[in-house]
This record gives sequence, structure tokens and C-alpha cells, in this order.
Amino acid sequence: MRSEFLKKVSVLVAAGAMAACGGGDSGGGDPGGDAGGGEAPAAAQVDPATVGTISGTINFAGDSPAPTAIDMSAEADCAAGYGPDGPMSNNVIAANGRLANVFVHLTGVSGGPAPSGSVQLDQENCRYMPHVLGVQVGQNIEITNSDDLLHNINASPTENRGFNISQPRAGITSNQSFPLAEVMVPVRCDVHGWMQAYIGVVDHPYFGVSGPDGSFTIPNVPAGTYTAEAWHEAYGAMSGSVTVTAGGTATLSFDYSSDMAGAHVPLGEPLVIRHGEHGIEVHRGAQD
Amino acid sequence: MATIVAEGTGQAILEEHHPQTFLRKYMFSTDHKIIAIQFLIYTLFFLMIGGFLAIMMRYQIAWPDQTLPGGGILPESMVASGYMLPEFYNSLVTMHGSIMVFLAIMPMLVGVYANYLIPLQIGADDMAFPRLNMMSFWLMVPAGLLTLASFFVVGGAASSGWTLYAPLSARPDLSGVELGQIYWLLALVLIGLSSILGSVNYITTVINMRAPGMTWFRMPLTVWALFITAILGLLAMPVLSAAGIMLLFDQTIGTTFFLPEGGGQPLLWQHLFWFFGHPEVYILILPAMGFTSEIIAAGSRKPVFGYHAMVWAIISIAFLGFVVWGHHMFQSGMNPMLGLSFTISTLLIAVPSAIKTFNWMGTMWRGNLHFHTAMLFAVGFVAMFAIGGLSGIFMASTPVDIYIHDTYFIVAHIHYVLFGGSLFALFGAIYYWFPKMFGRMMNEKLGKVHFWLTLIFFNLVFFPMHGVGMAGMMRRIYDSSGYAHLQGIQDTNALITFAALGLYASGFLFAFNFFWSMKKGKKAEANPWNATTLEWQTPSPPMHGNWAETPVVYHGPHEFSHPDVEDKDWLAQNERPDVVSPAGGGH
Amino acid sequence: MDWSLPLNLSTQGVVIDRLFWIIAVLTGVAFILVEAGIIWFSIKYRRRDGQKAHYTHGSKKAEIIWTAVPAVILAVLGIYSGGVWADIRGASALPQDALTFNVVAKQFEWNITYPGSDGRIDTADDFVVRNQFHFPANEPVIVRLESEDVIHSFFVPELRVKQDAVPGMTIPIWFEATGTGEYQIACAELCGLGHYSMDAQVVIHDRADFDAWSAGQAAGN
Amino acid sequence: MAHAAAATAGRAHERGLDVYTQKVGMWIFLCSEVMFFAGLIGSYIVLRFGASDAWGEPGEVLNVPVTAVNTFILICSSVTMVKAFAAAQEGDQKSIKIYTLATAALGALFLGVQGYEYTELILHSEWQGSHGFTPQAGLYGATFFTMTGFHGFHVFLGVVFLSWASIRAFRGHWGPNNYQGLEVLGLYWHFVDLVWIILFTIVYLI
Amino acid sequence: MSDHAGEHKAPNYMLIWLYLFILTVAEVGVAFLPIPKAIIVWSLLIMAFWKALLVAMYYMHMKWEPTRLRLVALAPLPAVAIMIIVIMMEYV
Repeated sequence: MRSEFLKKVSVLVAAGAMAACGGGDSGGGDPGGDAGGGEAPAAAQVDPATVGTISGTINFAGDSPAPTAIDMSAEADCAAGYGPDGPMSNNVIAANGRLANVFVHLTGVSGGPAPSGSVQLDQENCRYMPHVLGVQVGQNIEITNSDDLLHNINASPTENRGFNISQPRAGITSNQSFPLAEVMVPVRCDVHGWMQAYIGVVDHPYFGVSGPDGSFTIPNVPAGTYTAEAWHEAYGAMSGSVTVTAGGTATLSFDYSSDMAGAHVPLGEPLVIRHGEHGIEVHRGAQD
Repeated sequence: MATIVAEGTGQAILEEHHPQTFLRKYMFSTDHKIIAIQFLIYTLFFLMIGGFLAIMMRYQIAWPDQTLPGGGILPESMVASGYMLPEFYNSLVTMHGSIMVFLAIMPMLVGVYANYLIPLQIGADDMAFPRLNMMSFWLMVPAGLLTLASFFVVGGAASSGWTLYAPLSARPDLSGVELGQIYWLLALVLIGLSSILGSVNYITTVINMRAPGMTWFRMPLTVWALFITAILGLLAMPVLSAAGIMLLFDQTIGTTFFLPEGGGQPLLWQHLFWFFGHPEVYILILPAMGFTSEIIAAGSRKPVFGYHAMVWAIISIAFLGFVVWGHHMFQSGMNPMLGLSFTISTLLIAVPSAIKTFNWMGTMWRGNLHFHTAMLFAVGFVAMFAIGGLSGIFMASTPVDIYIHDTYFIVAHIHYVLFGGSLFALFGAIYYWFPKMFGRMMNEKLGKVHFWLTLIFFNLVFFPMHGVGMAGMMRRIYDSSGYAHLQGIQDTNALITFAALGLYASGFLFAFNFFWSMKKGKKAEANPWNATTLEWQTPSPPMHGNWAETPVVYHGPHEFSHPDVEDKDWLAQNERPDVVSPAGGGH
Repeated sequence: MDWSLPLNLSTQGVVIDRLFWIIAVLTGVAFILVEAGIIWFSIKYRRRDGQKAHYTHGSKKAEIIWTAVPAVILAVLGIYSGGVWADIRGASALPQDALTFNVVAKQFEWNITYPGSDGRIDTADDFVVRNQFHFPANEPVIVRLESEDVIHSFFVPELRVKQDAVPGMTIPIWFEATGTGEYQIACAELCGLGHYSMDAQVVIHDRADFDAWSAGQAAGN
Repeated sequence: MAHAAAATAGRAHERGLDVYTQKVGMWIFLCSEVMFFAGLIGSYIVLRFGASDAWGEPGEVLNVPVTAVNTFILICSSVTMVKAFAAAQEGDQKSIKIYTLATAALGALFLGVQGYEYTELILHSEWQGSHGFTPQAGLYGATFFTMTGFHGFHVFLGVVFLSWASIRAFRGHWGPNNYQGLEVLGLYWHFVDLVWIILFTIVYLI
Repeated sequence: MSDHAGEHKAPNYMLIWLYLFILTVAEVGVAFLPIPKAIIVWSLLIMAFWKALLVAMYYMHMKWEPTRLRLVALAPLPAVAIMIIVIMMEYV
């Protein structure tokens, strides 16, 4: 990775430009913002006559993996926030034939500028909340520490420039953004080895993350036929096709199964960067 | 090299007596005195910056649960929600050390005083290679700018400690710092080059350009110290440059010299760094010892006690300085057998330091002590350096080092040597040679207040650190409140921080005195201290070319209170022995 | 203000502390002599009208004395230190067949591998516990230090133990605790932004308690 | 002490090294260069001992015949350099011009061959199953390119100064009263040659 | 330096060049001989040292320089030796 020095410098320049453009107005509008980060923020101007909604579920066949306990015995402060069952991992949640924490996004489309609202990433009782989140290129990610102890946030993308920052006490927030599309960016805390999150960075607002019931919604999608891609950290990626009609709700579901555990989980697939009329355009290599 | 070759003969030096533009005279001057003053302003600026970083650090250590006052003006990558971030603290630790060592103390000792004093004290009209000399200053300027800029790039300034231990320093993914580290390594290469060019110049000048009669053992101890220092720099700096370049490659182009995942060796970095680093420690103290000898002799109105012993002590420190570096690495995983030999050599190197201390006391013994500010600082140096030297014995003993290594005991030790030692001597040197540099005296009253405040606050800051270290407080930690064994010393940490504020504030008293005296100070005579060495036998400040006529030397350097001299208590090195003929001086 | 060495709980700590205090006394005496001398000279020989300094270039005898005395003291100290060092870190100092733990440092955690019920490391019943180091008192134990990423340093003040953990190397150290209780491992080598909070629990048990704890952990896994 | 006096325009001096100042300066500078290359070569030795399996046999990757020729080129440039100096002392203007120019040209040729060697290694060689022997190719590649690269950089600087010296030669600058510059430059050039002799042996042949 | 020029006859630079050439050829030859590696290494080191010495003594005129300058030139070598030997002891 370190050998790609020049590339990283160019990314850095892009990051600087991005910060200069987007840094000014964070904290502004979009009150309906998605604290969970699970849904795409509404695009600024949407003509309801031309858009529809994608709604779907992530199905899960086979035996649901048992929730895993986290050993927080050496971290009394972390463990204190949990009930009698003790701390459980929120990484892989599969129950009742549904799979949560699947990142779904359309491919081959590009959207408008990043919304002004921030996406929240919280650290609560030594877990990331949410565990999987989506964000638009250049959109602000507001990272908050709700625990009164040190967390560091170590993002290790392959295409973007990574960051490794810390939040030593409760109430500290930091703002970060990614200038390039990348699915997914892994995030970890080195102080608490179990803490992991994944951020899907795409250059359009058409993405969603499945909730505990396995459902996701992508609103305000212009009518048309799209390829959608789903990503899960343990069960891999898959794609499907969906046609959206104006004013309608299209359904899209993905079928995961327990025997897909250990499938190839793509992280930060190579991107094609080109200079288009709207500045830098980024496409996943596979779509080009 | 072009410069060396292009230098031609000394003709060039003489040609520069012609009138010059402002730019040629004050910016791109080749006059060693102007270059020294440029270095002085430069280093005072970085001394102030380095001190400020320390103050921010101390605030965090003393009150880790408080927000940093005024922290709001700093970017979110340094101070978030009012709290200093650990990565910024690490940058402060790193850059405080780096700036103080490489941009403040070392260039102040060598860049300022080797430049200013070597030609004047040996009776030369300038350096051997004046243009190389100018280059060595102008290489420091981009180095300083890179250093300052590194705080404001993405990821912040270097944060792996001034020792830059690999792999942390070579792995941006682990430290969070990429550009800052690269900037600092580039600055380090520039500093290395500047230092090497300087050393070539100083050594050549001392070897080949001494005035007639200035034999080796008639050289003032300052020149001896600066000469040996230049040799240390010449031989140690390139190793750091080589290692720094390898580290830079590890970080940027993907080599693995110091990265174990590619077969490299983290300990190799430490060996190379400390092979440079320990001679560097002596680069930082030998000149200070030279100034002190000089000032104490003049202040006591006595020849330096044991001049030859002093010279041989300097030389043996320099030799031993190359074989003790392993004592920084006793707990590093180095072959324990090496630990044993490094212990012995380290304890041996304490002997010449002891010799020097006793000789300074011997110089004061039965003297006629004039306590002007410079003398106060010089005596303060001896008192403080003694503490620093003695606390070093704890570390030299390998078993004790197991416990105190990487604790505040080490921090206390290094500051007793570098602040109580080098910086005290430097303050003394500034007060002592200021009249020669600027033709005006510094204010003595303010100077004395500055001395006493510095002495008191300095000891309040650094003496308790021995205690903090004994209690087991690790170096470079951002918040000690999470450790049961450190609960008892938090009030000490707060005391240290208060004293550090006082220490920093008293620095401004000095800065005021310095700049005020430059303009408004009392006019200085050629020889305000009635001193014997050559620089005092030419006007203050000296003219371009230094001498109306080349001085001829007849005595050793510190002929004070000679019994056969009736009307005064000093005999300049170039005074004809008409009245008396002290037998060659020096014996 | 608590300016003293913390409680010592290890056999080698006894020797280290003794050496520390020997040096403290030696340097203390030297400190008092030097500082008192400086102050005394400063007062006694301060400038007075009509006083002329004593003209001398030094004394060979004095030089020899103050070269030889420190040299002898330091040489003795060096030899004594060397002996203690060899007992602690020498090639043959590592106790045979002592209970062995693997301690793997990473940013910013200590992962301790326990030997499990058979008392031997590198066997199938080993188990790993994060940030908790339990070991029995009153017997020598060996810690094999490794690091996954950068240099860390294993420091337990009460045990007077400190050793860097270097990536790419396995460094064995040993110690023997003389009492029980709960303490902390601290990281003593700057290892990144979480350096200050890279602590771990140290719990020193009686042998019986340790075995019980170990069995409980093994069962839990 | 005639030369010492010459160095500072007639001023009297205490005895120094009995050598004119520029030469003293260059030798002292070379001392620091020795330490610089010692840092690099020392690291190479230590790293190689630590991981000897990562190194190839002589000729396995590196092209020994081409480099041997290159070594020969550098040795030839040393002899032309010293000839230029001798010519300057004798005032043989024609030889001064020929030899300074030849030295610069041989230095440039050395760099050209090194450039060819690098290109071949990076683009057309195989090392440990992967294509291209680059600075990233383990410690072998890293040490090889660092050491030879820094030597090449020194050669490059030498060529720059030699070109400047040749220009001066064509202006008739050098002569029996003005040969110090050539001698000092020669010292640098021979030092670079000397370093190459060491590097060629320990990097290519051992 | 004119005084020095008078002190010694200019050496036969071409002869030194021939020496260096022959030694280089010998080095390349030895490197590929089917004999134990240790012998190759030591003979190569000796030849390299010999060549370096020839360059230093004749081309860099060390042979005719005053002893004081020779001492200056040799000054860094102990430091080099100490550095390499001590770091090598990590592997003993």
C-alpha cells in the first residue's frame, strides 16, 4: 500500500479540496437526517413525478449464527452498559430468516452533490453504532464518542486516504469525509480490538442498509432499470436488477444463506477515476 | 563542492570589503559574524516555539480532564471539542524534542557560537569557506519552514518521538501521520547537510587558519570544545542522514529496511539513530562546557584550573562518545551481552565530566569572583550540569535502568543536561558575548532577575520529575490518571506545570532584555569584561575582516591575575611579553 | 506527593532497589559536595576590593585524585551492575522449566497466551485472554514478548520489569513475584495515539488460586 | 608553508596540516562521506546477515558483465581525472581540455550504463517469482537501489562539476598556478570511484 | 603545492590503471569460481581493499601527503569499524 505514494498524494489533494468545499456548512439542514445512517438522505431537489422507491428485504436461509459475546472483562467501563447477558456483538445479526447490516447500493449511476447533513457514527459502550453505514462522496461523517474513555477511529480504505484519529473522552466529535467512492471502508478501534464498522462510500444517494428485520428502503430513485449490489461482511456480495417506475415502489430482495459464510467479501474494489465535465468522476472498475 | 572549488584563494574574502547592498550585507552575507547573528535570531525563534509546545504539553499532563484554554482556535485534528487529542499530544512531544535539539540548541551552540567565536578567538579574518558558511544557514531556513508547516498538513506533525523509532515512524497506517513525518525527515536531511557543511568549515578553519603563535594548546577552551564538536557532527550526522533517508524510503516508496514484515530490522534503526544520537548529546554539551570554562575564568579572574586536563577531557569525551550509544537501548531487546560493555563505557565517560566539574570548581577556588549575569549562568551551569551528570549514573547502571528507563527520571536527566546544562551556558554566552556581537551591553539588573527566576523555576520544573520518575510515570503519556501507581503524583505534575509557566514567562524577560539592549543598551567597550582572549582585543562589534592587523599570540588563553602584572589583573593573548614572560602559558 | 519507588513485589526488584539506593547515596554525597562547594566558593571568594585572585594553572595532584576516585567508584559500580544484570538478563539467567506465558502486544492491547491445564505453552490447550495477565506468585515465570505492529514496552512497576516488545523478535524475560494483588501493565514505549491507555490488569495469585482461575478460563472457552 | 599562506592571501599562520585550505576542506568533507556510505553499507551488511536467504547469488539477478564494464569505465575516468591534474601542473593546456572533458564524458557514460541497468532490472528481470527487480523487491532490492542510487547521485554531482571544470579548461583557466580546483575535484571523483570499487565487490560479487 | 610536485616524481598513473583493471577482472573471475563461499568472500574483500588502497594512495596522492593529512583521512575508520562490529554483535 505504501508503495502507492503518488496516488495517495493525489487523493490527499482531492481530500483537501473536498474539505474546503464541504466543511463550511456542517450541522445545517436535513433535520430528517438518518441517525442510523441506514437510509439515504433525500436529494435536494426531487420531482416526485419522476421518482420511485426501492423497498426490499434481505432474506437469510439456513441456521442463524448464534450472537457472539464480547469479552469486555478487562474493560469495566465498557461492560457496565450491558444487561445481564453481557455485551454482545452487533456485527452479524441474522434472525427469523432475515439478515441485518447488509449495505445495498445501486451501481452505474451518479448523483448530485453531497447533501449538507451529516451521517452519524457513534461509539457507545465500546461498539460502533451503527455497525454498517452508507455515505455519499464528500458527505460529512460526524463521529461521536459516547463513552468516557479513549477510542480511536482507524479507517483503512484502499482508494481514499485513511485516517487514524482518537477521541479520548465522552462528548468529543470529529468530522471526516471521503472524496472517492469505495465499498466498503473498514473502520476499527485499536484500543478495543472487537470494535469494527464499515462505511459504504458511493457517489449518489441511492443506497440503504438493512435493519434488524432485514428490510431496507431507497427513496427518490429516478425511474429506470438499475443494477443493485448488496454487501455483507461475512456472507459476501451479490447483485440484482430492479426497475423503478415513477411514483411506484419497486421491490428487491437478496437471498443470503448460512453456507455463504466465508465468501469473498470485497473491500475497496479498484476504481476508475476520470476527469469528466463535473470534475472527477469515479466508477468501480467492474462497472466501467 | 562547487563552493570549495570555486573558492579560489583567500582573495575572495578581502574583496568583500567593498560597499554592499542590504541583501548582500544582512541576508546573503558571507561574513561569519552576520551569519552567526542570523543563526541567533533563528534559534531564539525556535526556542520560543519549542518552549510553547512544552507548555501545551505540561497543561495536558497536569489537568488531563480539562479543556485546553484557547484550544478552540486550533483545528479539530489537534483539539476536538476543546480537549487536546492524544495524537496532537504525541506531535507536541515529538516536535518539542526535535525542534529543541535540531533547530534551537544545536544551531545555537554551533551555528551561532562556532561561527562567531572560532575566527575571532583564533585570530582569523573569517571562516575558511565563507560561501559554504552562508549555505549552511540557508539550508536551515527551508528545514525550519518544513518543520513549522508539518503541523498544518493532513495528519499533523510527526508523532513518533524525536527518536523516530521504526516501525511507528515508518507506518502511517499505524501512527496516523504521513506527510508530517515526511516533512520532518526531509528537514532532518537538510539539517544534516547544513551541519556537515558547517563542520567542514569549522574544522578546516581551526586547523589551518590560526593566527601566528596560536598553538593548539594556546587555543581557548571554547575553540577546543567547538572544534571537537564539529568533528563529532562531521562523523555522526551523515549516519543519521543515511538512516533518515532509509526511513523515508520505507515510508514513501515501500522498502522495508526497518519493517520486520519485509525482513527489515527495527533495532537497526535504533542502532543507527543512537550511533548518531549519543555523539549528538555531546555536540549539545561540549560547546556549553567551553563557554562555561571561558566565562568562569574571566569571572573568577583566574586562569582555567587544569587547562590541559580540560582539553583531554573534551577529547576523551568525544572518543568515548562513539562507543556508548547502546546505553539508550538496554531495554530495547538488544543482545544483553552488549549491555554489559556499554555499561562500562558509559560509566567511564562520566569520569571526564567529573574532571571538568572539579576543574571549574578549582577555577573558582581562591578567585576574585565577579558575579555579572554571564558568570551567574556559568556557575549555574556547573551546579545544574552536576545534577544532570549524577542522575545519569542511575541509567548507566543496567539493572536500575530496567526500572527508570522510559520514565520521567530520564526526562529529568535530559533536561538537567540540555536545559540546566546547554541552555544555561547559552544564556551565559549570550550575556557574555552580546557586547561583542552588538556593541551594546545587556541590562545587568534584568539579567540577574532573569537568572534567578530561571534557576528557581527550572529546578521547580525538573527536580520533581526525578520523583515522578521514581514513582514510575512513563514518558510521553498523555494522561496518567488511568494508572493506580501514578495517583500520588498528580499534584506534583500540577506543580511542575505552574513552574513551567513561570520558566517560560521568564524567557520573555530575557527576550525583552535582548531586543531592547540591541537598540538601547549601554555602549560597550572593546573589552567590557577585561578578558584575555583575542575576540576582546578588537572593537565591539568587530569590523569586516575582524582585525586591523593580524594578531600575534604570546600566551595561553586565560592569563588572569598574573603576579608579575602590576596595573591590571589580566594579560591579553596578544599582548607582548614586555612586562613579563609567563612561560608559554598553559602550564 | 509520592516521590518514592513504588511497592516492590519481585525478587529482582530487591536487588534493583538496593542498587538504586546505593547509587542514590553515592550521587547524593557527590551532589552535596559539589553544590556545597559551589555555594561556599561563591560566597567566600566573591569580589572584594583589593583582593587579587590566586594565580595558578592547576595541580597535577588534584587532577590525579579527582580522576582516580570517580574512576574507581564508577568501575566498582560498573562491575557490580554487570553482575546483577547478568543475573537478570544474562543468557543463562532464564530459569529452566518455569511457567511460560506469551505476551503479544499490539496497538493498543496486550494479548496473553496462557499455558492452560498442562502448564506448557505452545500446546493445544493454550488460551488467550485480552488485557488480563494472571500468574502465580512465589515461583519464577517467563514471559515471551512479541509485538504485532510497532515497538511497545512491557512495564510492571511493582515487579521492576521493563522490556520492549519488538515486532519480528521474541524476547523472553523472567521474574518472580513475592506477593499477590492486582496491578497494571503499562506500555512504556511511545506506540501511537493510544499509548497512554495501553494498560492491562495484572493479577498475581497464589498458585492454587491461579490454577483455579486458569481452569475456569479454559472451561469458559 | 607556502601553500598555507597562499590560501589566505599572505597572512601569516600557525602551522596547520601543511596543505592548502581547500584540500583540507575536501578531505574533511570526504570523512563525512565515508560515514554516510558506512551507514548505508553497514545497514546492508547487517540486514544481509539477518536475512541471508533474501539475497541472490552473484549474477542471478544483477548483470555482472555489464557492471564490470561500468566499473572499468569509472576506473578509466579516474585515470583521466588524474591525468588532467598532472597536465594542469605541467601547463599542458591541450591535455587539460582533453582529459577534463574525457572524465566528464566517462562519468556520464557510467550513469548511462547504470540507467540501462536499472531499466533492465525493473522492467525485464525476474526475482523470486515476481516480475521486475525493484526497490520494493525485499531487502535485496531496497539495499541495492539505495546504495547504487546514492553512488549514482554522487557521480551525477561529479559530472556536473566536471562539466563546469571542462568549461573552465576551454577558457584556459587551469594551469601550473591554478590547479587546486582540479585537484580538489579530483579527490572527490576518486573517492566516488573508490566507493564504487567497494560497492561493486560487496553488492554484485559477494 | 609546487613544492610537493618537486618532492616526488609523478607516479605512473597508467600502471596503476592497469593494476586496477587486472584486479577487477580477477574479482569477477573469482566470484564465479566453484570454491567455498568464505574463500571467495575474503579474497574479494582483500582485492577490493587493495584496489581502494591503490586509488587512495596514488590517485588521491595519499602516498605523498604529510602524515597529519593522512591521519585526518583515516579518522573516520575507527568509527566505521565500531559501528559495524557492534551492530553485527546482535547476531552473535
